[in-house]
Amino acid sequence: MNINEILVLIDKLNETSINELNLTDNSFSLHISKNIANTSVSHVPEIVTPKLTIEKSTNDQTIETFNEKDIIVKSPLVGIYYEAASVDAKPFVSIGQKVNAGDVVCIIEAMKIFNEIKSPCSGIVKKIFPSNLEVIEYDQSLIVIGEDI
Amino acid sequence: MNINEILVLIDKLNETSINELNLTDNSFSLHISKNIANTSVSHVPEIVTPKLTIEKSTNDQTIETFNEKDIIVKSPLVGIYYEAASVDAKPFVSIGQKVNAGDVVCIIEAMKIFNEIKSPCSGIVKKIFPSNLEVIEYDQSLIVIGEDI
Amino acid sequence: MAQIKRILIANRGEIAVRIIRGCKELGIETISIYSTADKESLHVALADYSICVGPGAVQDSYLNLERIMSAAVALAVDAIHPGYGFLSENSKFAQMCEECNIAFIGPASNSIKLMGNKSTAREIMAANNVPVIPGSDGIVETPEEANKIAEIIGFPVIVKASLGGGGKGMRIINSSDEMEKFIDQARAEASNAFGDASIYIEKYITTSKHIEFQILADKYGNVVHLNDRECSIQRNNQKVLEEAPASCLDDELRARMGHTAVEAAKAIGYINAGTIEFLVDENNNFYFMEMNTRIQVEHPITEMITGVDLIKQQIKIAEGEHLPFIQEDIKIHGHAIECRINAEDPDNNFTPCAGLIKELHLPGGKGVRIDSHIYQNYKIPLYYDSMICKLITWGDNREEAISKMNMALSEVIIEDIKTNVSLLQKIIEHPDFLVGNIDTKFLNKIIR
Amino acid sequence: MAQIKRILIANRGEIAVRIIRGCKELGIETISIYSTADKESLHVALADYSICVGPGAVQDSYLNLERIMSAAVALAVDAIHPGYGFLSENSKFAQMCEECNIAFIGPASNSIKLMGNKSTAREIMAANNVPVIPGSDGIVETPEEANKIAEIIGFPVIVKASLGGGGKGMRIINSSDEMEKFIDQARAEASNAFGDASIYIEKYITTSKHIEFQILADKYGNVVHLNDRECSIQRNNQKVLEEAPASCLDDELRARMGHTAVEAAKAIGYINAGTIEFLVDENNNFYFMEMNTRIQVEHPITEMITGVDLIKQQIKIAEGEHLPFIQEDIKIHGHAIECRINAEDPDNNFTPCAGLIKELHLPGGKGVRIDSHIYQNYKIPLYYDSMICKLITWGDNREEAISKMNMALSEVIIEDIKTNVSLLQKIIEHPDFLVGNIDTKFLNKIIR
Repeated sequence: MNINEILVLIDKLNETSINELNLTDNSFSLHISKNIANTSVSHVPEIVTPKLTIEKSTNDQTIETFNEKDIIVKSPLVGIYYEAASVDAKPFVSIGQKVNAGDVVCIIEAMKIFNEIKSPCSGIVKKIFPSNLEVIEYDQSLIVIGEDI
Repeated sequence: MNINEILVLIDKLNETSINELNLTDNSFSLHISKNIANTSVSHVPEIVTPKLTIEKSTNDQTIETFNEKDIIVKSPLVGIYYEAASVDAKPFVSIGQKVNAGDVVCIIEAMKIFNEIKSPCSGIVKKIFPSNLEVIEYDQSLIVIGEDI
Repeated sequence: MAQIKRILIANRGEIAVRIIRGCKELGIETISIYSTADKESLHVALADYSICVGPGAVQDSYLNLERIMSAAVALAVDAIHPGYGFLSENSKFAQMCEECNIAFIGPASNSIKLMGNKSTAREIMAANNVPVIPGSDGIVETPEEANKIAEIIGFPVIVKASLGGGGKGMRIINSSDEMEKFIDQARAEASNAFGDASIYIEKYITTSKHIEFQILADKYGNVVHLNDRECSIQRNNQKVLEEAPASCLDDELRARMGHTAVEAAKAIGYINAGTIEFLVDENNNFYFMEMNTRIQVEHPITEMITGVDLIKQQIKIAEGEHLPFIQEDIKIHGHAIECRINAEDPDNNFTPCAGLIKELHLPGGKGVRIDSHIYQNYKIPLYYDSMICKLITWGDNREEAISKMNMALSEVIIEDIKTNVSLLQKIIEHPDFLVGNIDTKFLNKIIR
Repeated sequence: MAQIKRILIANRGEIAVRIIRGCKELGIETISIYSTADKESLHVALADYSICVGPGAVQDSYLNLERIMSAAVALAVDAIHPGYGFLSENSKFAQMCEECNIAFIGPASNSIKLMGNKSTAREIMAANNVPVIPGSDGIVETPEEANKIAEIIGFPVIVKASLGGGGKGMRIINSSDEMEKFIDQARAEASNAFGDASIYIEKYITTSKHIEFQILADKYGNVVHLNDRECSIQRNNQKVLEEAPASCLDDELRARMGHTAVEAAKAIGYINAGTIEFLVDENNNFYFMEMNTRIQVEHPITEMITGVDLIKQQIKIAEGEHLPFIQEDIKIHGHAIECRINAEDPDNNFTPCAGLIKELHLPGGKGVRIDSHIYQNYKIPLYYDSMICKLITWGDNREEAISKMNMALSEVIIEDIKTNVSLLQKIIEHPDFLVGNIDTKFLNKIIR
């Protein structure tokens, strides 16, 4: 398989709803995968919104597994979830990390505006719900912050 | 498998509801996968509520005011209730009257046939539900016979 | 006849509800009959008055002539609407109505009797130039006689009970060897089911469509047909999905069959609504199969494409009104499909299921019609037909009616009742169905 | 434009359900938006996907342009259907769609803007030979100017806000003494309600009917009207019951008004579905009142009498299809009536009521159409419009449509919600209504 053929395959994945391709041919192997929440208006990807549902119970159920004193940070807007400030940057938070009130925990992009979501309290990050680039709805649970013991 | 064949497969997956394809041919292997949009079926929540009905069963309500041992004679047919054998005759039964098993308590006329309704037991007539010449439905309460004390 | 002021509806379920609605529009008082098992049924709630006529078992309630007539007389009704099934094709019941001076909303008892005997009906039709399937002239007495006829018309042949219906007393016979055995079986079954062992014989047509024509006839000899319905999609002789008009008929054939249907009705001086069922073979030859002397389950699709209210017309005909239209006034507008939603288990050979409807959502909106007696918290009783809802869609053309049905079926929620909705969806999405390539064997092919 | 594959419905309630059904028929993916108060709403359950855009209050959810656009962009929809109300006549929203390359299923933002300003609309129509009510040429600045005009056209006159709607910023003025005071009031109200104190003046027509014409226009200059709707039965400028066609129009007047409606739409190069509202006085003079640049609540009655699916047509027009018919193809079949069933307390000045629907039965059958989002156990939220169900009936003629509506209303059970059903029954049975003797004052007379 030559470079041009690979380019053709990349274009193909980009245009279609195919997200992943693995190819092995003797010692040659190729893996192509697509960033699924990459929503430039020029093409129409399949919706990837695991939490875009009316299973109202998801949040409530998960809450039960956490401590009563845990704080769940919910989305105040509708948009796309960014776990880090840029592709190369480290995520704002990771599980087990300590955060202080006012620390940025993620970014939600709405209409090209990048909105920093800040922690309402200090504590330890116990859970991060969304995946990077996921579409987030209003009131969706983002992060659980537990007591700093 | 050449590049064109792979492109055909990608198009096929894109157009159809197939999400994944794995192919192995000797040393050649190919894997294509598509992201499945998350669909959720919501159910109308369920709460038990009263029945939709306008058929109020006066019978059942009245029954409760009587003794457990009281016998309620119900209509085995549909027709017109006659309290007496003829216009001039005395009613078959009146309240407080003693009846014996097999005594005629009323007549129900169905299709010009006069059906004698007989008491299934002996006792005292405690209540007579229908008025003379009333239309009687199946299973309608006619007469309550109480214990002869 | 004078105007009808009070009607007793000798039926239950969706058709009782349908009749009550028609009566209300006409300002006619309605009386429902019900069994103790149907106390909570919608037809009881919607009627002006209702009367319990017996316990759940049909022979003691909805099939009990005496009790129903007694209720009708005691409540001084002007007319009885029998709906379909139950006593609707019972000529004795119609005759009792005639004797009691109560209008039976349907044909004269004599018409019911004539058409109820399938071999008599066949003879009458043949005598009036209505094509019938080649077969015996009336009843067949011996296997020898049957074999002689079969040799002329060719095997396979089908033996049918004269008073038959629902597949009982029927046998398909492929060669003369089988004749004696199968005739004996058919006779025994007919005798058991209908109290009459008479049988007759017809050529068995393997590939066929079931096409029926709705007719309306007033008391003055005016007969009009309201076009056709395609009813080939059946399971065990039970219709599952019907459409109007039939996509396999062209204008010429439709006109010819419609004319024949009208002639068939005229041949017996028929009055009120009726249906002539035809069998259409691969070469577009059509044959009279039978006449149903009552309103049909699938009447709504005819209402959708013609605009005519069949129930109201039935009542008006019984009142002695003239038909308000002639044949030329009847036009076909668009296309309609009916799906019969049954409470039955598709994973268990479609056994009927009873039970409580805990959640209910039925579709609505443009071109969607629901004829049903169910509601949330209604308990489907054990005793009766498993059909709980007729879902009807209308579109400008067949494609639109189909896509609308697809949409509508996808909305249906009837919990926790097992229904045939998934089967209906399978039909609606089937490539053969989409191109109209259906015959009476279609559904069996899908289910297998 | 290419085929639309995915639509976001920027609305809720029955119209969202109606749009979802249309999309499903066309094989288009649907995305519902909802507020936290609408989690259990039917439009959420029926859509392919749904996304919560904010809390119950409308300004933070259904009226929140940014959040809705953000959802539309993130979910890569091809088009947005705005329904009626909410953002449907918000030209800024339409413009944002245009900028984001998302098809707004409705007219161009510029058309919304032009027709949204009532005095501008009036000027454009007058300039295009569409009759408008005699009055000022555009905005009136001073009471003196107003009095001068009033002297020419004669008292009473009505002062209206340029950006008005819903009765706000309106005053009826009977003599020149009242002019200054009422103009000041109207200006203050207009400024508060619409952020613009501009007003204009018109002759006040005391006895009038409200007749509107549905139009459809494609992107190629083809404009067709789908006849008229009679919408005079209103309470506080809110329509309660509508019929099509209007019984007060004869063929000649209908054709003339329809032609005018088409000319009005053409005057502004209008595209998609729209409604031209006319006021018709006692002498059958008609005047342009305003244009609604969206689908109307009462669109089903037009669908019933013409057979045209307006929602599907809206989508097809947005896709760049040509209208599939010309004016001559549009015929009127029968008569349709719509009743708006509202959750409101008739004994308490029709205050909207929220609450749990514990029991629900809605009518069905021939000629009955339900457009609704309610179901048994649905809790009507506090935040939104009190209309919970549109009950539509169709008949061969007005009498039949009325008797069907009577029947249908008698079946409605919505427990324990207070509704206006008894008022609707009162209208349907009113002697003046039965003979078609209705105008915009009819309902107030009944309620008093």
